[in-house]
Order: sequence, then C-alpha cells, then structure tokens
Amino acid sequence: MPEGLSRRSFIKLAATAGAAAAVPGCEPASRKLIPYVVPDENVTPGMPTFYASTCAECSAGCGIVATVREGRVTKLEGNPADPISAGSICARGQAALQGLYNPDRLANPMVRADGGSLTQISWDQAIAQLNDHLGRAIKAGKDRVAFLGAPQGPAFRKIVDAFLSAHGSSRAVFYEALGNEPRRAAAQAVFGRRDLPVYRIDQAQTLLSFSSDFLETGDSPVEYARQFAAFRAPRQHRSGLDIGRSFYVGPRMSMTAGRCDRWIPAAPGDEAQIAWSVLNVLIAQRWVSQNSGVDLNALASLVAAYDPASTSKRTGVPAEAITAMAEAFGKADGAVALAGGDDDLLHTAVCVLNAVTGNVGRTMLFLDGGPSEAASTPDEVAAAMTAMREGKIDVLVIAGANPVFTMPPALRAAESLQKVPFVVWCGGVPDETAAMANLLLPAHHPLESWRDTFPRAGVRGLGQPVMQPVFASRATGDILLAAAQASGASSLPGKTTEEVVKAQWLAMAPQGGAEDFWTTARREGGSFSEAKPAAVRLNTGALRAPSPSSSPADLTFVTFPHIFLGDGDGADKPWLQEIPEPITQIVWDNWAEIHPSTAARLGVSKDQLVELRTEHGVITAPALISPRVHPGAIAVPLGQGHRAYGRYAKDRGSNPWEILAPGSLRIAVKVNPTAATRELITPLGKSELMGRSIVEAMSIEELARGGAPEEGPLAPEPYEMYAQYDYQRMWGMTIDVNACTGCSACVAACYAENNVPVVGKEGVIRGRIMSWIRIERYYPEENEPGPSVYLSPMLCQQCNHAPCEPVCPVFAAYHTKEGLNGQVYNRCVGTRYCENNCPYKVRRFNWFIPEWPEPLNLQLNPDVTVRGAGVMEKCTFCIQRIQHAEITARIENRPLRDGEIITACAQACPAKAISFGDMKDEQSAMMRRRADNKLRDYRSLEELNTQPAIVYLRDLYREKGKA
Amino acid sequence: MNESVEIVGSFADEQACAHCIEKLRELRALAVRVFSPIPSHHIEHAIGKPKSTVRAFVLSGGILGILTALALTIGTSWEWNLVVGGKPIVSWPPFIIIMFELMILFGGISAVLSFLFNARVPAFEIEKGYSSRFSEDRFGIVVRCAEGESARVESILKDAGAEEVVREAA
Amino acid sequence: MNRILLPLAAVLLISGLGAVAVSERPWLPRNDVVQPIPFSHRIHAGVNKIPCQYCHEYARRSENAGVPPVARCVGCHGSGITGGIKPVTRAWNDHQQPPFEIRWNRVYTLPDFVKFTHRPHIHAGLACQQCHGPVETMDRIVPVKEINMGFCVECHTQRKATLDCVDCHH
Amino acid sequence: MAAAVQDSTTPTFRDVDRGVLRVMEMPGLLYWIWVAFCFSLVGIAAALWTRQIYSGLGVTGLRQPVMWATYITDFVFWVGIAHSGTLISAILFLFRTRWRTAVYRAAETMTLFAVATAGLFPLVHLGRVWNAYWLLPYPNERFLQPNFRSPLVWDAFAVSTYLTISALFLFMGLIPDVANAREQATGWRKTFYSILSMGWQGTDEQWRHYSMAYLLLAGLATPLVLSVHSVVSWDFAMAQLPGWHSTIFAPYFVAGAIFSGVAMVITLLVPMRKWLHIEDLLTPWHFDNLAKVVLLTSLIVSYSYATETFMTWYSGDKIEQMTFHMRYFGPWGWMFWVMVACNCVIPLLLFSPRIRVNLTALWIISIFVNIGMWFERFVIIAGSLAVNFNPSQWGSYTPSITEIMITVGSFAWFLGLFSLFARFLPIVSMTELKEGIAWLRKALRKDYAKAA
Repeated sequence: MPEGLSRRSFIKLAATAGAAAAVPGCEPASRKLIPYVVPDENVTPGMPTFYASTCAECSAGCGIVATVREGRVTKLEGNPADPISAGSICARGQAALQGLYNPDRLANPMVRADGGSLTQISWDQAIAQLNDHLGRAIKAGKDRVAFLGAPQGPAFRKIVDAFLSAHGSSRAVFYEALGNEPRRAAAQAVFGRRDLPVYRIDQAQTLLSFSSDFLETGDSPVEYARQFAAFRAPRQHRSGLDIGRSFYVGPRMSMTAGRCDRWIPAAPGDEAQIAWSVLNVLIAQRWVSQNSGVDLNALASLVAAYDPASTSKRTGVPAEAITAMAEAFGKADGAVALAGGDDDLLHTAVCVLNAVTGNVGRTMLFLDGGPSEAASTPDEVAAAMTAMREGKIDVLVIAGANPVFTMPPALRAAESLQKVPFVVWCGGVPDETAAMANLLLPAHHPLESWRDTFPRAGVRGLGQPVMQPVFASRATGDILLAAAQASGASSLPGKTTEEVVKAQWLAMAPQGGAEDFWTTARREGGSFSEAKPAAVRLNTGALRAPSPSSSPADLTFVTFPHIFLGDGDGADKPWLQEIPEPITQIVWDNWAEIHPSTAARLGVSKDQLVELRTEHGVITAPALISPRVHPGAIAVPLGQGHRAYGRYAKDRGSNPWEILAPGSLRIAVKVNPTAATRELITPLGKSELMGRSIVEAMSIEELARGGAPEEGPLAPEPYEMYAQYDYQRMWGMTIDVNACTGCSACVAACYAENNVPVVGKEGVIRGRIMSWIRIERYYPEENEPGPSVYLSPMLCQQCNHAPCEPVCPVFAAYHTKEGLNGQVYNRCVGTRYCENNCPYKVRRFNWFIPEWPEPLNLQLNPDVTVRGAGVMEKCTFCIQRIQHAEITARIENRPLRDGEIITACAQACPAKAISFGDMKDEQSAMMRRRADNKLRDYRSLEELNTQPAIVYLRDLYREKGKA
Repeated sequence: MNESVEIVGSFADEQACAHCIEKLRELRALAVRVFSPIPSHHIEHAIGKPKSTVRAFVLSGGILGILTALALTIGTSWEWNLVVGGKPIVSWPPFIIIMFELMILFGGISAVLSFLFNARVPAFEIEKGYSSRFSEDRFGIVVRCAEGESARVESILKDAGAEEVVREAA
Repeated sequence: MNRILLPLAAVLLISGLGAVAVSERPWLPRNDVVQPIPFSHRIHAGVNKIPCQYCHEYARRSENAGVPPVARCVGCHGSGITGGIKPVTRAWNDHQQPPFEIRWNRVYTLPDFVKFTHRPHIHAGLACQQCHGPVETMDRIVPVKEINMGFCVECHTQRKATLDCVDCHH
Repeated sequence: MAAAVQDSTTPTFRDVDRGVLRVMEMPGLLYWIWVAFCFSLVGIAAALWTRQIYSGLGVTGLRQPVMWATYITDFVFWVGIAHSGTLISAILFLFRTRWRTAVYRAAETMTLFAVATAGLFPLVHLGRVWNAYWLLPYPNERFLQPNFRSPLVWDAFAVSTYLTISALFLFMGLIPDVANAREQATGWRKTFYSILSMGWQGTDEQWRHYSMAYLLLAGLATPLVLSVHSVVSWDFAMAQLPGWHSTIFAPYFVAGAIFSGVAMVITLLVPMRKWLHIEDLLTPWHFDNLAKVVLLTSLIVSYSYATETFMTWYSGDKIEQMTFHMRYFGPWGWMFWVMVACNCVIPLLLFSPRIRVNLTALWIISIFVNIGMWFERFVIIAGSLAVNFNPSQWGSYTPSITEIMITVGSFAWFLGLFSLFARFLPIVSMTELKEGIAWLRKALRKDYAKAA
C-alpha cells in the first residue's frame, strides 16, 4: 500500500474499482478515474497482487495467500508453502473475507452512556477515556486491570503482558470456548506432558474415532482432511488392494462419522468404556506391539471389566463391533485412534490405544519445541470471572472473545462483566459481549493487522496486513501498546504491533541474515521446518479406568461445534450461514437431532420446537428427526442463538452454551415438546438416490476384484448422430468422490471467486439458493450396500452434448471453442428453459437484483460480471482464470502448462479431490488421474449421453460384515 | 353515337339474379358489375370470369417465405458458428419449422395483399349503381348499354324478377 | 382516411426514433467530457511525442491502461507541483494542497459484463489509435468511434482473434 | 321474432341483419360496468407485472427446480383456447360444415384475443423482458441472431405467425359484414366502419378475389393451427425431462387444444346468446355440434393419457415411471385426478343428446373442461419439473399473488376485449349466415329448438 495514499482516498479508489462490479446489469461503470499520487511498484491496477498471511478463523493456523485487487482483498487461498494448509483452506477460512467486509462491523469508537445508549466518539476521545480509567485503576492498586481474549499468537501475548504489566497487573485470561483441557490432562496423565500431539492419519491403515470430528472442527480440519484422503485412497496392503479402515464411535453421525467405513452409535459418555473394551480385546488377543514398552499386565487388570460381552450389554454397542475395531486396529500396520469431546478418561484410553499398538511416534506424535500453552486453563478463567464479580477489577479489556455468548451460565459472564466498572471491547462486529461494554473500539480484522502464529513445532506463521483498513479501526495490539505507553511504561516490546512482530521474528533469524529472514518470512507467510517427534513413554501407573456403568437412562444433550459456525464466531458471515451443513443440509438455523424412536416416545414431530431444559437453563430448537443420532442423545449444534453480532447472526436459532455446565459439551436434559414449530430450512429436496447414477459408490472388495462385471451388452457406440467437433481444448475435471469429505470448502471458494450472491433464509425457503457448486448429500436406501452417506460435489458438468444449449433461444448458453458450456450473462433474456433441461440442476437464476450490503461489495471479484435480476448463471470452470492464464501464455509466447489453471473449487479442496485440466492432453494430471482409476470412473447420469466433462471416481465403501 | 346509360336492376333472390346474368350474357348485353351481399357461386358461375389470380400470389408468397426462412436460418447460423449441444452449425431439421411458419406467414400476407390489390380495395369511390341495400339483402346488376337499348335491357331485368330498375347516366 | 392515418403513423415513427435518439445510453462514449485539468494530449503525445505507454504504463501488463500517477506529471513538470514548466491549471492552487486526488472523468466506459483487457491487445501489436483514434491530434479526448460489440467483433474477425463469447463476457 | 320461427321463409336476410346489428347498438350502463371491471383487473395485473419487471421474477412463486409454472401454463392454455377458433373458422370452412356459420365469428374473435393473451405470457415470464426482441432476427451490429434450434424461437415464429394470420383471417371475414354495418350506422361509427370496410361494395370482382383469398387463407390457417400447438408441445417434448420428453405430445396437445378451445367457445357463447338476444341466430343445433366436437376431443385426450401411462409402464424407464407415479399419487396428485375428472369423465355426459342441447348443462360441462385443461398443462409443466432427474433438487411450488392476479388479469383482458368486440363489431357473421340461411331455417325448425 503506497504511503502517500490516504485511507480516505483508498476507500474512494476501492469504491471506484468496486463500483463497476457492485452495480449489476447494464448500469454504467464509474465515471471517475482517480490516479495514484505516487504509484506503488508492487501494484498494477487491474492485476491481482498476492500477499502471504495467516488465517485467524480458528486455532489451526493455516497459511493463506490473499489476492488483492486495487487495494482490496478479494479472495483467500491456502499457502502452498505452509505445511498445515498445503495450499487449501476450509470454508471458514474462505469466509474470513466476510468478517473483514462485514457491513455490521463497528465503524467508529463508541461509548456507552449510563442509560445504555451508545454514542459515537472520536478516537482521541476514546483513547483519552481509556487512559483516564486505566490511570485510575493503577492508582487503585495492583491487578485492577485485566485482559480477556482469545489467544492471538505469541507476539500478541507479549503485547498483552506488556500492557498489563504497565498497569501493574498480571490478569491475562486467554479464553477459548472450545478448549483442549481434557486432552492436555490426559496427555499429562499418560505421557507426563501437557502439549497436544499431532496425528498422521495418512500413516495409518486403521482409524478409530471416538466422537472426534476431525474433518469438521478441532485441531486442523484442513490438514486432517488431506491426510484422511490419503488414508482412504486405495493402496496395496499386505492383504491386497484396500483403503484405510475407519470406525467412528459416537452419539451422532457427523460428517466425519459419515466418511468413516462404519458409524457405531454409542450413547453419549459411553465412548470411553468402548475404547477400554477395544483395549481389552487388544490385550486379550495380544494384538499389541511387542516393543511399545507398555506394562501389559498392569493394563490387563485395568481393562479386565471391559470384555466385549459385558461392555456390549452395558452400552448397547454390539460386541462384534468392538472386536472388529480391535482386530482392525491391532493388526494394522499403523493405526490411529482419535478422541473428541471432554471426557478425559476417553482421551486417556485413546492415548493408551495408540501407545500399546506402538503407534505413538508413528501416527500420534509429540513434538518438542512446540508452542507454550496459549489458552488459560478453565480454573484460571473461572478465577478471573470470580475476581470480576468480587469487584477486584476496574478495567477489563476484551478482544477476540465473546464470553457472554460462549460461557456456560455457571461462569456468570454477564453478571461478572456488569460488576466491572469499565469494560473495553475491541473487535469487529459488536457481539453480546460488546453489548455489555462501556467503551467499544473498532479493532482491525486479522487481515488488516500484523500478527504471528505458532500452531505447532516447526510451523511459525507470519500474518501481515493484506489491505488498508476498511473502517476507522486500529489494531488491538496498537491500542494496548499506546495505552501502556500513556501509562508511562518504560520497557515496551515495541511501539506498534508491527514492531513487536518484527522484533519477534528478527530474534528468530539466523545470525547476520535478519533482514533476509524477515523478507522471506513475509513473502512465504512464515517460517516452516520439520520437527522431530519426541520420545514419550506411557506411564501405566497413573492410569485410571472409567467405572463400568450402564448408559444413562435419561436423555443426554449433546452439542458440538458447527462445521462452519464453530462455537458461534462464524455466524456473522452470510456464506457460512447459507452453505448447507453437509450432513443435515440445514441452513440459517440450528436444530435438535432426535432419534425417531425417542421422538415417538416424546411425541415430537418434524420441525416441532422442543424445549431442552437442564439444571442450567432452557433453550428451544426445532426437531430434526433422524436415525443418525443415538436414541439416548439430543444433539444441537453450537453457533447460533446470537442476540447481537450483526444482521446475519442475530436472532437465529438458540444458543446451546446457555444450558451447559462448564467444561463439558454434554449434559443430562429434560425434553418437552412445545406447541410451536419452526421449519428447518434446507435447499435439499429428497435424500434418496432412487437408483439414479448421480453419485455412485463401489465396494473396495469389488475394486480389488477388478471392478464390476459389465451390465449386459450396451448399445453399440458411438451414440452420435453428428460428427464430433474438433475443439482446441476440452476442459474437464476428475473428481474423486472417495476423497471428498463434504467439507464444502469448494462451495465457499466458489462464492468468493464468482460473486455468487447470498439469498438469505427467506430466499432458501423459496428455493432460490444461488450456489454454483453444492455438495450432493444422499443416503443409501435401507438394506442397500453403500457408504453411510453419499457426499459429492455437484457443479456444471460442462456437457459436450449439453441439453441446456440448444434450447436457449438467444445463444446465451453455447459451447465454447475450448469445450466449455459457456453462459453469456448479458445475452440471457431469462427464459429459464436451460435450467428446465439441465438434468443436474446446476444452473441458478437471479430472481432478484442481488445485493451486497456495503462494504461486502468490496469483496467482489472484478473479473467476474455481477449478474443482474432475470439472468441465468452457472459455473464455467472459472472462465476468468482460464482467460487470464491463456492471455499470459499468449503474451509470453508459450503453450499453456498443465496445472497453470486451477479452478477455485479445485484449489480450495483440502482433500485434493478435484483435478482440473485439458481432456485433450492425455498427459495432464487430470487425465492421468482418470486413467489410473479406470475401474472407478463414472459420469453422472451417463445414460442421458450428455457426455459430461466431469468424470467422477466412485466412492468406496466396505461390504457389510467386513468393516 | 348514342349516349351510354347504366341500368341497375335489384333482385331479392340470388337465383333470379344469377339467371338474369346468364340471360344478359346470352344477349351479349354487358353486365358491368354485379353487387351481392353474400358470396354467391351461382352469380360467379353466371358471370363466368376466370379464377382469381390471388392463387398465384399466394403460391409465390409461400415459396418466398420458404426461401426467406432458408436464408435466415442458414445465413444467421453461419454468422457466428455457435455450437450448441454438439449439433451441427446448420442443423436443418429444426429449420423446417421456421420454413413452414414463414411459408404460412408470407402466403397469408400475400393472400390479403393480393386481394386488396386485385379487388382494388380500399376503394375510395362508390361504384356506379351501388345502393346500401346491396350490402344487406338485395342483389344488383348494373348493365351498361346505349341509350337506345335501355328499354330492352330494362325489360330483361324486369322479366328476370328485378324488383326495381333504375337508369343512371354512365 | 389516409389524412388521419398517415400523419398518425409519421408521428409515431418520429417519436419512436426520437425516443431512441434522446434516450441516454450511458455506455456510449461521450464527447462532452470536460476534465478537471485542461490537459492536452496533442501537446504531450503529438508535439512532444511522448509515447502513450510512458504515462499509460499499465496497458501492456494489465487490464487497465492506467491513468498516470501525479508523480509522473511531476517528473517532467518539476519537483513541486507548481514548479518547473508550469502547466495550465484550473482551480488547483486555490483549493487544495497536494497530495490530492485528480478526479479525471472517464471518456471510454464499458459495461461490467464486458471484460476488456488492454494487455493482449498491446501485445498483439495494436496501435492505441486503432481504438482511441488520433489522440495525438486532440486537445481534449473525444471518442472517434462508438466502442460497441460490432466494433470489437469486426477487428477480431479480421485478425482471426478469439470470437468466443465467454472470452469477453464472463 | 320468435313468432316468425314457424314461417319457412324466415329468418330472412333482413332478420339476420337486424338480429346482428341490434347487438351493435350503443350498449347500456351494465355493459360498461362489466368492461370497466375487466379492465380494472387488467390494470391490477399490469401493475403487478410492472413491479415484477422492476424487482425481478422473485415476486413469483417460481423456484428451483420449478422454473416454469403458472405463466407457461397460462400461455399453453390460451394458445390452446385459440385453436378451436381456427378449427371452426378454417378447417370446418374447408369441410363446408354447415353449423359453423353462426359460431365461427365468435370463435375466430376468441382465437385472436386468446392468441393475443397467450402472446403476453412468454413476455410476462421472461427474466429480462426488455430484451425480448432478441428472440426475433433483426440486423444488428453484433451479428447475433436467435438460435433457430431452440423450441422457444419456433414458438416465437409460430405464435406471431398465428397471431398475424388469425388477425388477417378475422379481418377478411369482417369486411363484408362491416360494410353492411356501415350502411346502417351513423356518426363516428359510420366513419369507423367505413375505414374498416375499406370501401367494400360487394361487386362481383371484389367477391371473386375475396372468395379465393379467403379460401386460401383458410387453407393456410389449417396446417398452421396444427403446427402451432405442435410447436408449443415441442417446448416440452424437445426437452429430456421425464414427463416432457414424449413423441405423442404434438397430436396430444393439438387434441387438447381443440378440446379446451371448443369448450371455451361454448363457455362464451351460452351467456352471450342470452345477453345479446341472438337465440335465433345461435340455435341448439349449433351447440349440439359443438358438444360433439368436445366429446370427440375429450375421448382423444383420454386416449392420450392412457397412451402416456402405458408407454411409461412399457418403457421400463424407472425415472419416467417415478415421474408418473408422483404425477398420480404425489403431493400434486389431486390436480391430476381433478384433470381426469374434468377432461375424461365429465365430458362423457355429452353422449346424451339431451345434455348436448341443454345449454345450462353444456355450459357447466364446458367450465369443467376449461378447469381440467388448465390443470392438465400445470400438471405436465410444473409437475414434471418438480420431479426431475436429480432427487436432491426436487421441490414444490406455490403460485404467488402476482401470478394469480396476472392469470386472473389475463381472463379479464380476454373477456374485456371480447366484450368490446361483441358490441362494436358483428359477433355473428351476417354474410355467412345469409349465405347458409337455408340451414339456419332448418335448424330453427328442428325439434331441439324447443329445448332452448
């Protein structure tokens, strides 16, 4: 960003550039041209600039590359140099842009009057007020100032510490709503260290997940999706061609469970017993590693009570399933067990499982030199809240956390905040916590500020601002440092966040190469190196077994982070609200999953609001009757139920945090049906495939046998009346459905790349969702072989014999010289005949003039036309990217290279399920992928002879009784 | 030379009118025009004029329509060479529909236009001998003859059943 | 009858044509654009023979040709905005202090659905004048041609450049 | 005049003229209220359409995957209505059917206005109606022309040809009648009829070319009418959607069109006969014959339904079978059964000669047929779209108030125009009635004159 360009003129410039894109249809483009005063050598107007940074949407710490056009970031992609993201980020990462450009972000500092009303004030006034209160707090004594916020990297921690020490305090509370305390406690108990292990799923042949939704949320969904795809890829094992064996034990069939070979329903809380039972079988059968160094005899006595038969009796999980898991786990050449939830006994069991089979150090690694614990322990958090209530804190600065929303009622967050005389809130979209703050300061979005991340040993990410601030915000670090300075702090780590971050990095630099190291880090988005696994030993002495108990008779309330909304901080982003949750396909709401038998017992019907009452509170949620939840569980996702947090989040669904006890996402619940209903909204029609070849699967056994026998004689080829055209190129895709996890990163990426509008809940109800790519979710019919759930991306198939084309009266749909099914938006008159004739139903019609409330419009990709009302639109394999690359190749006077063009969806896919390339180039990676998987290929609805350019590779499942 | 006169006989009956025309024709008296409120085959037959040339116009209009459609469909297809659904640029089967429609359209328009042209419609002058009743319920025969022959013609008309015979200057 | 119909038809036709002529078609180039600075392309590109891409430096590597940054002006005109060879300025010194923004008015606009990019056109060896006319002779930029699809397509056809719709419309 | 019925020489030409011309006298207040009512409904529809153009098609109930529903149903319905007019005026003209003379003008008028109404719906349904002219070829700087492979372009050609030809045909038929009216009229009406009659005087030369032109127009209109509804049916048959993709659609739709059209003729003529007091011109004999056409086409339509069902079963195509299963027993199954009742069962009553001449019964049956045929189109169009190839994209549809009011408005528009025509232009062809006066006399003498 050029120095001389003021923020104001930047916004104007951005507005100029954006105006063309923001105004749909035939409106004239902006009539003003405003040149730079001093040109930035790195910026060519009209061409994208790329900046490496880090994603701050969750704690995984993926590296990202931001595409910046005319000073505004339009797209985020994974940083290929970063070992965690490896070039892909998830839907939440993609949607970070909507946090940046959120129209509800706080635009100016605000102060709350006694009556509760907010008044806009200037930054100078705000800072003066802050300093005034801080000054008084210092005078009042020690520890009168506190900080409460999410961990935001080592540099930020330094700043917070400096800020607090400048005010004579040490009350820094780094609060994570979804913490890792049980895992740390288990690791402490078993291995004597509190750091979190990393997993290498791709090194395993068997995976046991005990309620761990590692593909959706948790440590690092992108990385684990990538590893899981490798794990599931058919490989030659000792026993022949096979895919990784995976089991999921848990109360509900999450997306992760759906992608495992087998979902074993277990009552909430029973997972630990089942894990111990697996351990029992492993030890009884001696399916353990001889050199694991575990005291097997000690273990044997611990697990004695968990023989499969009695465990089965207690939990209702079939003994056969337990033995099958144990056999697969113990006999595998590399296996990994994962646990989710907050039962430390379960985490302990999982550690033991991995240890006795010799997989610690192989698939479960502890790395030395990792980050120190970033989050405060639950006890520290609780203590801080108590301190607030006791009036021991005068000034509380909150940044990056929403305790009022995410803290269980027992922590009495709202009451605690009320007792603090001066609460300063720094953030973007004002949330429930901001509603209780006295001073609201607009803070930079992570994409606007400097920061660093240290997700694990060997991975240090550097976050740099990728654009000028959108609003009159300041970096939280800068605010804290300025306050510290004003309070007369003598030794600050730097004057600004940038200085602190830079100092941090220069300190890591090798001797003499500091500036080079800094430049490289900024270019690469961090510094990455291999970390060696540490040698750890299992300490059997400290082990504790769960007490064998039967499943609770009462219903248990189970909540879980939503794949997109997380613990609730994703709820302000319309993309994340509108992309259907992969399994339930529900949008813009949350729901209560109830098993049909439970529903029948309670007298609950579909969409009926049920009242969920625990000892802590009561919420209501519409019922989703589904056999994919254990009869003993009522499952409600986190994320909704905001009472503030912007127009997209406010007053949607209910907040499960309100009925939880601290430290657990499960609690006994009383369920009362109410008279009211609220329709759960989904763009999905039917869930049954009806034998149609839209998504296909085959068993791994069949694949190993060499594929399906031919289904009788087919009509002789060619099925052609006319000669084929000789296209210059034929763009095509190969999509490995077996690799697809359903994570919908592709969907979010498409929204971002192609200016796909969001229609809101009302729009989805009325069947007007606009996504060009979607995850088709089907369930196999009962007693029919197949995976637990079919999940497959569906986008325009770019049919060679496209049914949509000949019916268009004006050639708006036609075939390009490169074999694409082109859609000319400005030619479209809106007859909608094309969509009627599309068997895949991938075309989308603009029912209204699409809207992007300012400044969301700044995100629009200037290379893609914004479609107006009455126009049909659809995927064209990111024609703008193809066009850009072709022009570049032509200018450089060279042929296009394979892989030079990558569509937004293929780019985003963490599992790399999508490959894109030229079908006329047999050597392209895409075509080789087809050739290598000949036995698995199919085309969607092939019998219609539309000749799609997309070849899918069948999903693989395990035949019944072999899982 | 005698002055020419036009004698108008009006008939209530179609058949009588037709007979009268035939009689006049036998006598080589010139029936200038016949008015009738309805299209009458009898009268048309009695007059014995050749079939209308409208037919030729319609035929050529129809052919012109087909040719126009051919030129339009094929010509415009060649303008951009846009491939749709893997079909050839000139995919003639659907073009037949356009040819058919334009054949009808051009044929129909030429039928009307050639009628207007041939029948001299719109007519801006009232034909001699026209009376409003000839649009209602009377058939009229206008005979032009020399002043001297008028009496004979009048009697023929009257004999044939004319209700009324009027003489007008030519 | 014609006395009524013909004038009526004429009035309708004229008013229709008039409506089209008067209606604002905002995507059309305008020749009434007055710039905030009386900058002369004739003096710069014509008399002083400054190559187009000296100022419009992004043309060969970007979508946009780019408006020269103020620094580029200053480069020739002296270190201070008002120093050196003093350009003719209007309403400049009086109101604003540098650095300021010059709000040039667009002469050529394209609708959002046309994704024109200068880059390949410059590399194909096209002279700027091909589309923009003899800029070096103009004091004030006036478009010489309506940049419409026909204009693009004509040249693309001649030069055998791409004629795929989605190459420009996406 | 009722007393004169016994007389074998009545009605005379004069009686015919008087009967028809009396209708064309200045109408009363009630009539104007009716017309104003119709056009105020049209005004509401126009306002809603304007809003739809302004804000987008979202104001309708259309959605994924039901992209076509009420509007296209209305379009097909009105095109279908149009067909019987041409059938009666052109095809029956070529066959020299005697009973057509009294009804053909009304039927022909109905055709013109029905096509004019139908022609609005493709526009109403367009996403960007301001670009509708792109469907027609015209010279432009982009060298872009319509795609002649698209059934919608065939539609544009077929419907506009149909509109032109039926307007010309109606206009041609009107010339001698208007000339007749001219002779009686005074004031502005005289000017109006004079312009319209173009100086027609009924000379032998005029009649000679007129008859030929009229005959040839009838000859051209006959294949045209068959082609138009075939083309309309190909809008669906050319798509590969199950439930649409069928070879029997062209004859099936043409039969359905004539079925609904003749029913609409009856619906219009029964009250018109009463209100305009033209009982002596439109006799039960005419209605008897119309009813026979309804019965015949009803049987053809029923046969088509049966064929469709049989072919679906016989094909063994699971997807097609599912579509039909949903059509019969799905959430919209009731519409299918309404359609069967109205189109296949109720018209069977017309086997009874007494019901055929019972105008009240006939009128009620004709209303049922209209309802049934509207549902038929809806079931085919929206019903098939809702149950497409991809079950995840199945969806339902409910019309919005905009669609309902525009549909209502289309009826008002049609009825309003028809009412205006009926009182200002000869709604019964005097010329042809006079030409076939012998048959009219016979009809009035027949037994079922009493039934009226």
